[in-house]
Amino acid sequence: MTAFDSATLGVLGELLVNGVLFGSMYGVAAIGLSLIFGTMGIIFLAQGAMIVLGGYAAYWAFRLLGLDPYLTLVVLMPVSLLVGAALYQMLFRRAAALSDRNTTLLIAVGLSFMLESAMSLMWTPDPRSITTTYTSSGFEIAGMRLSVTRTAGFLVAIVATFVVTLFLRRTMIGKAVRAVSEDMVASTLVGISPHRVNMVAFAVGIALAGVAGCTLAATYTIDPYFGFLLSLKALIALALGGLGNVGGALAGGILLGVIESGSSYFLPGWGDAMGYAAFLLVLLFRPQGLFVRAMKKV
Amino acid sequence: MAGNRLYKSAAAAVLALALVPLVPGAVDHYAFFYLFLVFVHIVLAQSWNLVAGYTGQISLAQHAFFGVGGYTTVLIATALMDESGFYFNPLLLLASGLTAALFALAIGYPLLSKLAGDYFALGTLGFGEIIRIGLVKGGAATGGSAGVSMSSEPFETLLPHYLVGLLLAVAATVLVAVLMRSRIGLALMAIREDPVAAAASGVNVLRFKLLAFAIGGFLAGLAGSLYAFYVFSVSPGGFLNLSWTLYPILMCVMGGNGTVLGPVIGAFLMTAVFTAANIWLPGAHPIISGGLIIAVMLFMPEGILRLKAKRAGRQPAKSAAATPPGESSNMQRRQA
Amino acid sequence: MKPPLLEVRGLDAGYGDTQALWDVSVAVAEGSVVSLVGANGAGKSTLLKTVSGLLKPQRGQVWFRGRSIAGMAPQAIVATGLSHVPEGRGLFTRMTVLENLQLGAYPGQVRGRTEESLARVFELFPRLRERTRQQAGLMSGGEQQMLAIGRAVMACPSLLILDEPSMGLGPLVVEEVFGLIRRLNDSGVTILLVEQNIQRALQIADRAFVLQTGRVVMQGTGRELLADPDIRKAYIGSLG
Amino acid sequence: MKKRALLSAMAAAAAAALLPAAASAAAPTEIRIGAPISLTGQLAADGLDQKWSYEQAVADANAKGGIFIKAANKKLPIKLVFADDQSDPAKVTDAMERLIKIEKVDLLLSTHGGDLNMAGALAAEKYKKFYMITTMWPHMWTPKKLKYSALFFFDAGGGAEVPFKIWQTMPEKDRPKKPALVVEDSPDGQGFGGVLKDLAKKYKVEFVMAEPWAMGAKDYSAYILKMKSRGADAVLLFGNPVDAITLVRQMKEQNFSVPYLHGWKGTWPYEFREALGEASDYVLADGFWSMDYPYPGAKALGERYTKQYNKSNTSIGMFYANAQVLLRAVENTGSIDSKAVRNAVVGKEFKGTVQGDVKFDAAGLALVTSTANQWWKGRHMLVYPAQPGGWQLKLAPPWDQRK
Repeated sequence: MTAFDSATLGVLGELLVNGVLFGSMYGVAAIGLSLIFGTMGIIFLAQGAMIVLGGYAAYWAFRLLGLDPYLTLVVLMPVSLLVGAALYQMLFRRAAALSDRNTTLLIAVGLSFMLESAMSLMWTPDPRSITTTYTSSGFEIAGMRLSVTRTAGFLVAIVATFVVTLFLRRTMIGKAVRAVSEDMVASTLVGISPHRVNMVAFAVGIALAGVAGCTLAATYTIDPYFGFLLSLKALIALALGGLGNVGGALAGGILLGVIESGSSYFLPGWGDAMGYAAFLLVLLFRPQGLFVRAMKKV
Repeated sequence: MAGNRLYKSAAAAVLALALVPLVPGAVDHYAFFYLFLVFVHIVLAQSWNLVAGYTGQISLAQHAFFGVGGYTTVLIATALMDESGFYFNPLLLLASGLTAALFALAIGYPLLSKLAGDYFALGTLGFGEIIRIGLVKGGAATGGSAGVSMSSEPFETLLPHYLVGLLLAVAATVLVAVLMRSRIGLALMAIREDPVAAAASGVNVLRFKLLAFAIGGFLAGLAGSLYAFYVFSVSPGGFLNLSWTLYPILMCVMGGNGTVLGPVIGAFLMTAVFTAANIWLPGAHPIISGGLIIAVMLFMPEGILRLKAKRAGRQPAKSAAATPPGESSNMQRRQA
Repeated sequence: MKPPLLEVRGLDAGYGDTQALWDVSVAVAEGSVVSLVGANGAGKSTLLKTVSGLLKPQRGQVWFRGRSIAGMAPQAIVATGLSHVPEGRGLFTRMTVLENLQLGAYPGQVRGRTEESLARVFELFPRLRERTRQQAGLMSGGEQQMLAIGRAVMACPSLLILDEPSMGLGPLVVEEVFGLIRRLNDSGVTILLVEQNIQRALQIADRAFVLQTGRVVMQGTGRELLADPDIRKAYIGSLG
Repeated sequence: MKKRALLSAMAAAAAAALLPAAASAAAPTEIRIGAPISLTGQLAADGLDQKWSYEQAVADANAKGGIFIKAANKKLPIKLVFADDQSDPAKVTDAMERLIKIEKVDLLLSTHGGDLNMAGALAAEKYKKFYMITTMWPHMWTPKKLKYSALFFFDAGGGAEVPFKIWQTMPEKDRPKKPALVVEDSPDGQGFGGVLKDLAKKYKVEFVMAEPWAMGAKDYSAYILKMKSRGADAVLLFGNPVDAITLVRQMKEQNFSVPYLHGWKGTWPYEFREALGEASDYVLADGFWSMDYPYPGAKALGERYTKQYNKSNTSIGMFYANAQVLLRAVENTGSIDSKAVRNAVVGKEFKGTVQGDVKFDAAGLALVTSTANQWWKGRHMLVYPAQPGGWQLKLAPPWDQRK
């Protein structure tokens, strides 16, 4: 069934483009994870649940106020920055100071359980979708058919990556985030307070979850329990790109999207397995991630 | 010795637990099932404790070994044994543990020789998922995503499960205790403190890490087998569920990671909390469980046993469990 | 007499449960170069880390510019004018030279003077000026050491703590580093130095302390210690 | 046992905490029925519908004064209790333990889905409590020859045969020649997909593609591109609503339309319509049940649901009927003994449930007629079984030619 017929070759390009557009969603999720992991070493498994929460915000804004999800995105960003800062202060401030990784891992898991359950209780476990005029429409470009919302999601991902990169490279606090990610001890010796930096990194990470949530809800159907799977995928994307590396995280997400979409074509049903296999191969043979060298220049 | 009294109490507790079935009506009481569940959790928690608590390698694949153990049991039972006459079989239990240990060796070798710390944790997570997908896609051999089931007809009471569970829980705990007093344990702890120094002083780091990982896999496989004997059916959704890794971690960390009795206490308490939340708040219990996990991690991240030790003015049992090598532990602690 | 710039009194410190320093007292006069010498594991780095706040003292006092800094967080201590260049330099290797220097002026008190400080650093280390956009990790060892010191200078410290600045460097580069330390000191920066090259360390020092298994066993001017036969035998050997 | 060690104290405390409020008396004072339900987790949306339906059936029976039980010599009220199985097959047994040992239930109603119900049925077998199952493929249940359960569901064969039967009624030129099959990689999806493939052979139809997707997948471009490139003219899909919505949305985005799109499990819910809007028109959906059935209570039940949740549903009737069967069996035998109740189910016929007349065979299996509805302007139009003068199947034009 996997034989190459002529049509197969014809669709390869489309497959690739679709994988890229689709993977950018993993990428945005992975950037958030990357910031949080880079500074605090926290494997934040609740990122997926936070994204779904952002998705619900977009859904309710649309349903109750008629707000377009991309407009909600703009409003949600400052809100989720605050939420992120508060989460850090409440849940991770103490634990980030411990070097025992289990503690923060479990807090993230506990948070994820709570969020899933709370969303399910408050808003029922029914799947929710936003249906706008442009939902499930596509457009033709260079003979290829692209989804409007996915393309929008991709553009949002690119912009988000660009903004975060700018923040990390141009602002002093952004540089401090990078410094803490690389060497926490040396950072304190130049006068950086790790707590402030951690809080900022966490806030930005959660803001990205808000962004990802809005594009997710604009494109897909959400339910309270989707988050955990998304966290795992984002983790893979992160490892593909290199732990604690923003541009790499986006690239890793896109690569994962391409792998999944490609292997769904050639090995239907094995898409997830291929993703994990790529993840393991990279961990074993290139643990610094696939895109680290490229990032080093600049 | 500081711990002596604790060990005596533990021995008395084991005796008491062994006598529980003699209490009239006990076997049919829900609490009896609760205890059985605790035993399964103890075995799993000790398996994780051995790998992570003592060698500092955080494994996120214990659910995969649990699942492999369960699948081995049911697959062999349905394939080779007469369905109607079959019940608990020590050989099958052992075979399930060993199969899981083999998987652990196969996974552990590439991972442990290449990765440490978070990368190792992520690697185990990836392998666990691949095993799960392999079972889903296994077709007739593994029953696909529906899994495989055996006849539950031989079941009469929970008593044999209870006794085997108690035996395994005690054996796992004693194994961890004995191992840690042996030269192997010494080597493992040396590795946890400082793998470079351990290697320099002639310890074959990889071999010992692998040994701990394989024994951990063996114990998880036993737990899976025992649970399969109780459920009579295995499926990827039920047995390859990440909660079989996360709960033991929680129990270990709560009770005191890298201590012999910490995971035991953790298993008793956490299972009680989960069960109680499930009984009284069906539908909302993950909120309670999740909140509790967070509260425990925030307010006693070092676990109950260590907390007690501190209160009593004793030095905590060398808290290096919380400070993996290469980390500037003091630095990080002072921010708190 | 003026009180010393830095004074450590009766300090016990260590890592976790293990104690590495026992009742250590050290004073550093303003404008001087002070060296700490001793064998590996004598507690020199532990002392520096405790002074700069990376370790919490178990007992004892640390006074800097007339203020008790014992137990303060390192980022707060930097802001008081005490900069520590740790062993291994602690550079942000994935960041550029310029970014490293900018981060050196992170504390609020000095951030406004970043341009001024940059000019000063470039004057001290002309080579860094040419490499502002280079990634720090890709420079040579000597350049990295310069950058580490330069970054510490960015905080306009009155006391600069250097832990093994010559480690892993070739002899010529070592000379350069010591020349720099001299110049920095001449420009008014007090220096507290730990150095494996004991001869160099004592030559440059106005005053030196000898640590052995966590205790100060001897102190004096650099010249006195350099002349001490025990010291020569124990640390300098046949070098002469 | 005088020595109260730390652990035994803990165990005792736990035991005390878990003691049920009251021990059951000799003569029953109520009929206790338990159900493990997916209140949390992936299947919770289905689980809550199931819970609601069971509650309605029990409330309706209680409104009639309960059920006469010989041992009590009077009508007894029915008490329905639930335990959360967390959508996890390994936790179903845990839920069963709670229901049987704490809640002391006499009889059980099932949870949802094949692997969960298998675990539930095996646990029921262990404790010799009757477990009245719905939503589990007969081919999973029948070979086990279970003595304490009965199954009320459509068999995959019957359900899967629907599209082939519909196609036979179509004029030759409209009949799909190149159907494609996509299923979720779950026990139900694998089982149903297998049956569809077997049936295709029987009806001499060849699938141009037959592939599974991993549950929760968000990118179906590979499947769509393949269907497109192979010129598929019909799509049969089995999967949960979230995945089905995503798949159909992406078909539209890719401008790929088939005249005949028939879905199981995922295309019937109201959420499918909500997510796709007009794009849901022409899509066929399976149904366990329909509120348009002419059976007693069907319409009222559907209206009650719509009133409460402001949407329609095509599965509640089957859950409701499942409970109806159990309650009728209790009534018929006048006992709450598991063996007696099972005997009152096996080989018996239950007339006039909301699902019509339900007849169990000697093994304890009753098959439901599977229906097919076509979405039209937000409503389910019954296509199969065809009703005289009823709705005529409409084949979908390409996306850009729809209004």
